[in-house]
Amino acid sequence: MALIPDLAVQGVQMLLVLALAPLLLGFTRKVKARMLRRRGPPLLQPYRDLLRLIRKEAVIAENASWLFRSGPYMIFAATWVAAALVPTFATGLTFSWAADLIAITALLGSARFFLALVGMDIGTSFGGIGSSREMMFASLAEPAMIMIVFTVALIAGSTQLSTIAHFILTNASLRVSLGLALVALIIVAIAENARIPVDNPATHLELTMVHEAMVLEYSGRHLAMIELASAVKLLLYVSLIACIFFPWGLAPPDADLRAFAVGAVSYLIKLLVGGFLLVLFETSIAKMRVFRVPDFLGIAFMLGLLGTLLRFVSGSF
Amino acid sequence: MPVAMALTGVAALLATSLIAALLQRLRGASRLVYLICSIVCVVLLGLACSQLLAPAHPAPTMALPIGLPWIGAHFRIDALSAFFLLVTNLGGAGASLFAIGYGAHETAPGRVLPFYPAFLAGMNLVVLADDAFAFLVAWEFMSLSSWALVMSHHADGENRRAGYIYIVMASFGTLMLLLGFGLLAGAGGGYTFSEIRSVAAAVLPGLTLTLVLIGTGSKAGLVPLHVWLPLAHPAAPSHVSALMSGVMTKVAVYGFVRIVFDLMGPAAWWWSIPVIGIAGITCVMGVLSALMQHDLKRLLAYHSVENIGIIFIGLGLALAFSAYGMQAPAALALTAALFHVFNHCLFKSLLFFGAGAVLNATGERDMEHLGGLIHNMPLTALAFLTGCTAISALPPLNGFVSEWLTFQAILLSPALPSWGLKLLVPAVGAMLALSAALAAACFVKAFGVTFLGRPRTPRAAGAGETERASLAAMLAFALFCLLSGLLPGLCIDSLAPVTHALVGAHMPTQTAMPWLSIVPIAESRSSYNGLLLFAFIVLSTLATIEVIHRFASRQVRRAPAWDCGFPDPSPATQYTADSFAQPIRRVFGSVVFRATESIDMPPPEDGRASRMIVIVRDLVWEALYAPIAGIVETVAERLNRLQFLTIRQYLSLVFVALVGLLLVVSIWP
Amino acid sequence: MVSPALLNPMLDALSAVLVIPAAGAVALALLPGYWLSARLNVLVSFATLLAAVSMLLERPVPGTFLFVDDLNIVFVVLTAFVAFTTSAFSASYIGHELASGRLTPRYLRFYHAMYQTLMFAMNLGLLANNIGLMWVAVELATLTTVLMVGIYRTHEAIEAAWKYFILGSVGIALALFGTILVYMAARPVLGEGQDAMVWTTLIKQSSGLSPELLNVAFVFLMLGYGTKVGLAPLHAWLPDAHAEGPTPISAVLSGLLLNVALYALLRFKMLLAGNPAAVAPGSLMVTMGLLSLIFAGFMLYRRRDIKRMFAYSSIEHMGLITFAFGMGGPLANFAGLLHMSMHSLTKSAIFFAVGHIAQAKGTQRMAEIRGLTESHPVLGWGLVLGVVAIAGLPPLGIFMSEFLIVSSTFARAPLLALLLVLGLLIAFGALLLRLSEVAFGEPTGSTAPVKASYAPLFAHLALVLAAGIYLPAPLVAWFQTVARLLG
Amino acid sequence: MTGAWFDIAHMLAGGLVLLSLMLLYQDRMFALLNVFALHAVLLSLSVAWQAQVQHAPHLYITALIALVLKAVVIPVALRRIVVRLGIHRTIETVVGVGPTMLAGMGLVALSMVVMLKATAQADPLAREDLAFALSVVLLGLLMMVTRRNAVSQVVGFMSLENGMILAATGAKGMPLVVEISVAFSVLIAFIVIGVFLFRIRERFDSVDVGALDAFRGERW
Repeated sequence: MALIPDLAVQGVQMLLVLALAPLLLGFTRKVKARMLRRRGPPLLQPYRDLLRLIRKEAVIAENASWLFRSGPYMIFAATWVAAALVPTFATGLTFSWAADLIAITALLGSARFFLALVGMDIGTSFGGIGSSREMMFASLAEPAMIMIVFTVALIAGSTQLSTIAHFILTNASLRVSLGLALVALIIVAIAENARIPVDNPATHLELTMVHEAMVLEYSGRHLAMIELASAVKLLLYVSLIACIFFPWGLAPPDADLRAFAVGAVSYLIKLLVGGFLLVLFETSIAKMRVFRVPDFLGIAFMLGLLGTLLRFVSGSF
Repeated sequence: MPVAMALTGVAALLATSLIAALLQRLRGASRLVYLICSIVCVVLLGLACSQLLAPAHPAPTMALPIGLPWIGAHFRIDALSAFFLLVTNLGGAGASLFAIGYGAHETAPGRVLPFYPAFLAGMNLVVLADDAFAFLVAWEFMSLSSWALVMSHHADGENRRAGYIYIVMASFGTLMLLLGFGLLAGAGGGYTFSEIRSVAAAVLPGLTLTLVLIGTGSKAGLVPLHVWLPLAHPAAPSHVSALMSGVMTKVAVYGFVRIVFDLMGPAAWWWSIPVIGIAGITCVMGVLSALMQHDLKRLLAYHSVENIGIIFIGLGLALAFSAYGMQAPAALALTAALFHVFNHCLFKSLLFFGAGAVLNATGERDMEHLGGLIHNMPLTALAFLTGCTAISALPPLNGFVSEWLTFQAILLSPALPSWGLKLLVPAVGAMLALSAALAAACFVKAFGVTFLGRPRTPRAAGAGETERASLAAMLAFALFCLLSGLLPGLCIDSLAPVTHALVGAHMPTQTAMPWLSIVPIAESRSSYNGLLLFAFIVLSTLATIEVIHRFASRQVRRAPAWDCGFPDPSPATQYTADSFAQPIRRVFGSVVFRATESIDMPPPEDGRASRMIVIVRDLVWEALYAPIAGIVETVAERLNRLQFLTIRQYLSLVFVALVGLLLVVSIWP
Repeated sequence: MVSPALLNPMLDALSAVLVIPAAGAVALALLPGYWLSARLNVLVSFATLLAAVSMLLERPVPGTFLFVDDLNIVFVVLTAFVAFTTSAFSASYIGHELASGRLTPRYLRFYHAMYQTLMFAMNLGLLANNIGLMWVAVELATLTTVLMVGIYRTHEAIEAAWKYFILGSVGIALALFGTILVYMAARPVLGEGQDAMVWTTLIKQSSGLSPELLNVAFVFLMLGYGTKVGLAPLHAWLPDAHAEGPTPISAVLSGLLLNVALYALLRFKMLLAGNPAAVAPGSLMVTMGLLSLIFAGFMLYRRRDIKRMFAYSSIEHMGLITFAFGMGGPLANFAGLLHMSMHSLTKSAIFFAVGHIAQAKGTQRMAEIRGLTESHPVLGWGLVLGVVAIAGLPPLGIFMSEFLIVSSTFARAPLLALLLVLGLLIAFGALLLRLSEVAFGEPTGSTAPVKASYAPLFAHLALVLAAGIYLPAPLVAWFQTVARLLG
Repeated sequence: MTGAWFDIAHMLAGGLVLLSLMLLYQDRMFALLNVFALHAVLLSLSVAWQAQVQHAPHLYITALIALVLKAVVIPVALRRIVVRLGIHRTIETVVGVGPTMLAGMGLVALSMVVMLKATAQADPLAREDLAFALSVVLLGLLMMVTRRNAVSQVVGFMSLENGMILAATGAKGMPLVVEISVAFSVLIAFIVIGVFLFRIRERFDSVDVGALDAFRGERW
């Protein structure tokens, strides 16, 4: 296939995720507000916030190290690249084989690794709380994710997202293990994006915050980078679920523009549905105590392991 | 004649240790010794590379008229030995280079210098040996010299205890190996490896496998034989710890591979089950124990246990695959294991170097007394951070690649017909995933508490950057970590002859792949391209920075930490290592370590501070080793009464023996 | 009737090995002054060594009383060598004893005379071609050592000597009864008189002797000479005799006298091995060897006196050697011989070191000896090396023999090998535990440098190291022939 | 040889066994010494008889040594020791006389079985002799084991050694018998001197183990 258009498509994809991420965030906030009988912020509020943050000067603690200043960019970049590797509207992108699902998971892992580190850099107790809890969640969420990957990979016979999507498209059939994987993935997604019931993105109440505690010391452009990164991460997970479990409408490799358009539209729809369901879920339950989260994530881990076992035992599940 | 060259190198090392024994008093002796060591190691490294990249057929051998008289000492460099020779001397060279700077601070050089080259020589000899006797001599010599190094700071009773446990475990392992070789060689005493190979199938393979697993596992640190490791590795000077953790454990892996894959003949499927099972448990136990530590070097040592587990998972899978004749997957699994051997040698040495540098700069190993070192030791911090990222299996560094390969191998294992494996492998895969995630947590803790935050003690505050030579070693290894992460194809291809010799196949040539990405089986199935990923990340980072700094603000204001409005001046309020691990301890520790937390809250009137007591127990020690020690103690005590009998009672012993024997004779047919 | 063979006018090497120490004993008994006598002692021992070595070159013809064959020449040369180095050690050791007033010049003269008498007795026992003569020689050796063990005249010393004396006498008596029984067994075949007790003729006719009688005889011989070897449960005299006597004597006891007794045992084992109908002596030796090994291993843990500890380690190694010879077969026998020579060298070296250490620290209690490598580096590292060697770590010689014993046993009798390994591990643990206390840690006691000649110590260790790395071919061939002799 | 010769030798040897049993039975010092003297006399008789039978004149020397040393000198010496140690009233046996006697019987039986089984083809005189000798040896050992007192143990050892001499002389034409008996006498002399010099009374079997610990140089 010709290199230039492929690169172009890849570039479009990267910009697309960057552009859509705040929108998804705004959408969820809006819907949430509506559900709580509030008017809520306008849909584009996240963009405004980001712009303002970027323009502001960055206030940094005296004892911040170079890691603290370069952290946000690395985190953002890692997340962005990971998101760019997940097929959104088209499969078989040029660089999609640069990293398979495991690698994408690990990329998010490195983003979290640095997030946790910068949380500890200033040496405040809040940063410590945030990092240690984040790593505790991660120590369960990541293996759960790997188990999900196993299940899916064993079904599709590949860890390449494009191949998986293609496989699901071509011979779609309800599978127990796939269902398990879906539930597990949703749980992991909620935990990873610091949503209710695991964490509350809106709170700054000391004892409950996890993600917010890590980024407490950030301001200005650095904070903007981190906010954007988390927005992209949310988008990533939604599109990941969409790509693995609802790959319909994805444009096949070397497709024409019409297919791309179809893909884009269907992707947009998927995003909205996903965001809506997320909000629905969030508003319907309350946040849980920190030490009940492991049980929550443990469920995901067990489901993933179960799915993998079933696949190992027989191909028919 | 490569073998002769290698042996010359070894001889040079031994000579160096003699010289060191004589010249230890001299000023600059340590620089000289370490310089010689690093040069010799580099030479051997080159030799190993040449042998690995262009293996001679048949493998060059050499026999010296020493050792067992009627056998002599045989040495051989085939692909496998070449690879491990490479690993050994890579680690050796790095450690020696590091020690050129580090060794200057040694308080008792006379107890380190003579044994350090001997230790290197011993490890090289193990890899070179081609008959059972030479192998065991080298093996035990390695243990002996490292024991001397562990004992180098003997004033501390803890170190003496560590050394004692170490040497006992080591010789226990050696005796097990000895028995194993006894089985392999048979009553005839055919001790050369070629003779052992020529025997079609091992007698009592189960027993042999057990013995070998115990023998090599006790040196590599498989649970539950790992107890000596977290004691002994930290006790030694840091560059030696780096060697012990980064290289000696790999030599143990070599022993296992050599015997099980090479000498024991065709594998049976059930061999893999104990290996994989123990390996999985080792992973989790190792990393969890590491998380519980607040002594930096002990944390690293425990973490070696975890990595050994990962390596043995790969080896076990390779055994299973090759037992069922699935050569390509076997090659994949074996490659994963060996590549991880290489990687672990790199980043574990690097991390121990870092720990050593910190130890030199602050005189502290306890993380609770450190913190904020990133400001005074930026380069060390950078190198250490690279090591942490690599060992936590994060892309784009090398640790991730080998673990990724291991995952790919696991994903191939449903094809295995055995039901036991069908159930075992996914469970172990889960353990691997779990330990990978925990490793990340562990090294966030290690780096965050040691280098980030505010200094917890004046010594930490007053730290300075370490010597140039040491820095060079660390940065070089960091660079290697990055490179082998970006260009894994090269390493994988250079492993091809090894896997080909052991399991009869090798992975597809990676350097032929487009864009230098690695593809274990087929691109549609799975592929990974570290280089591209790295380029991506770097580019997008730069782009973002560029954009923001150009079109948005770039000014910075320094201010006191915000900390939700009430910042606390005292660094004591920071999260400590223990408190960082507390959530995980509550999740896992209560099961694995019977960890209990109790808070001692004084009544209102008395002024003492309230304390939190955390008790973490080592169940392996309590369940396995303490009873054995107890038994020996009691038996010794009971028998000891025989020392205090009277002559008449001794006579009656003789009398009873006589009468008893006479009775036997009289009733003898 | 011994005399004619000794006062043989033509002084061939054979009688020289006996006459030189005998004459030396007389001279030393007459000679006053310790400086001179110590030197003379060394000189005489050296002359004996020369004579012994000369026997390697040309074998004297076997007589009715004395003879030399491949087996006993190993022992003779070894004995002469260790005796020589030990005399050199004692020359530097005894001076201090005299200075510290533990010994008076009178006792010293007695000591030197007895030393040579002991050498004479041991050489006689080794070279005797007549089992009766061998018995007499061993008894003589026992008596002399008894006298030397008690030489300090302390309560402990006398008690140890007395215990040694009584147990030794009983053992000797049992051995005699065994000897008589052998004669009885041989008489019908070889007729009355000399021949029935002459070794060379006995071994020729071994297949014809009455097996039942031989069995009974071997029981007595095993217990009799086994007492001297120090096999459990007949070992009781050994630790105290080592601990309370002068250190050179401990070295000689461990390094040589035990070997002589073992040699006697081996002779009779060959006799039984030559007789198909007789019960195989191996099983008995294996049992007692294993018993001693494990028992001594456990006993090592509770020791507080450094010399007594190494005495127990001698029991352990004697057990191991007996085990090896009991297993038989070319490999095991070779290993047994090798182990025996290595043990003699190493153990005597250890006692050299221990002697100087005890003098430097003024105590034998390990609790009061700490951090030797700090306070007395040369001695300390010497001790470390010795213990490492005796514990069977490479590259020192004992590792090779243990390697051969264990691996060859495991192929033939796995269970026995496991027990063997168990015993070795137990002993190893105990030795290293004590070593890491004594040689390392904060030094205690006096750190005053000792004036001592380290030559004997390091000569032995160097030999052991060399043997561990490279065994010269002729030695190997020779050991192999002996191993074949032992069947 | 004729039956009479044989019977006499037989009778003498048997007498020795009987006396050994009597030694076991004695519980008074002086009586013990007397019985032992008798033992020695009987031994010298049997040795002399063997010399006669075997036409081996050198055995007379052995007989003489036995007579002079064991029947006269040593008993006298021991008597003096007993007196000066003041132990002529006491004999502390470890187990009672009854069991000891039973054990003695058992030992005699055992030695009979062993010897007669082992020496099937040897000539009868030698067989009987050996069997008796072995039982004397075992009884002597038993005595050493069951007596606490140094002197009585010396006696036990000497009776054991008598058994040796009996066996040695019984073994027809055995060389070095004289040397051996001389060597043994030296041994005995040493023991007696030892007892005499070092006042060894309880050293054989100190009742108080604490004292022994000191001697072992352990447990300070």
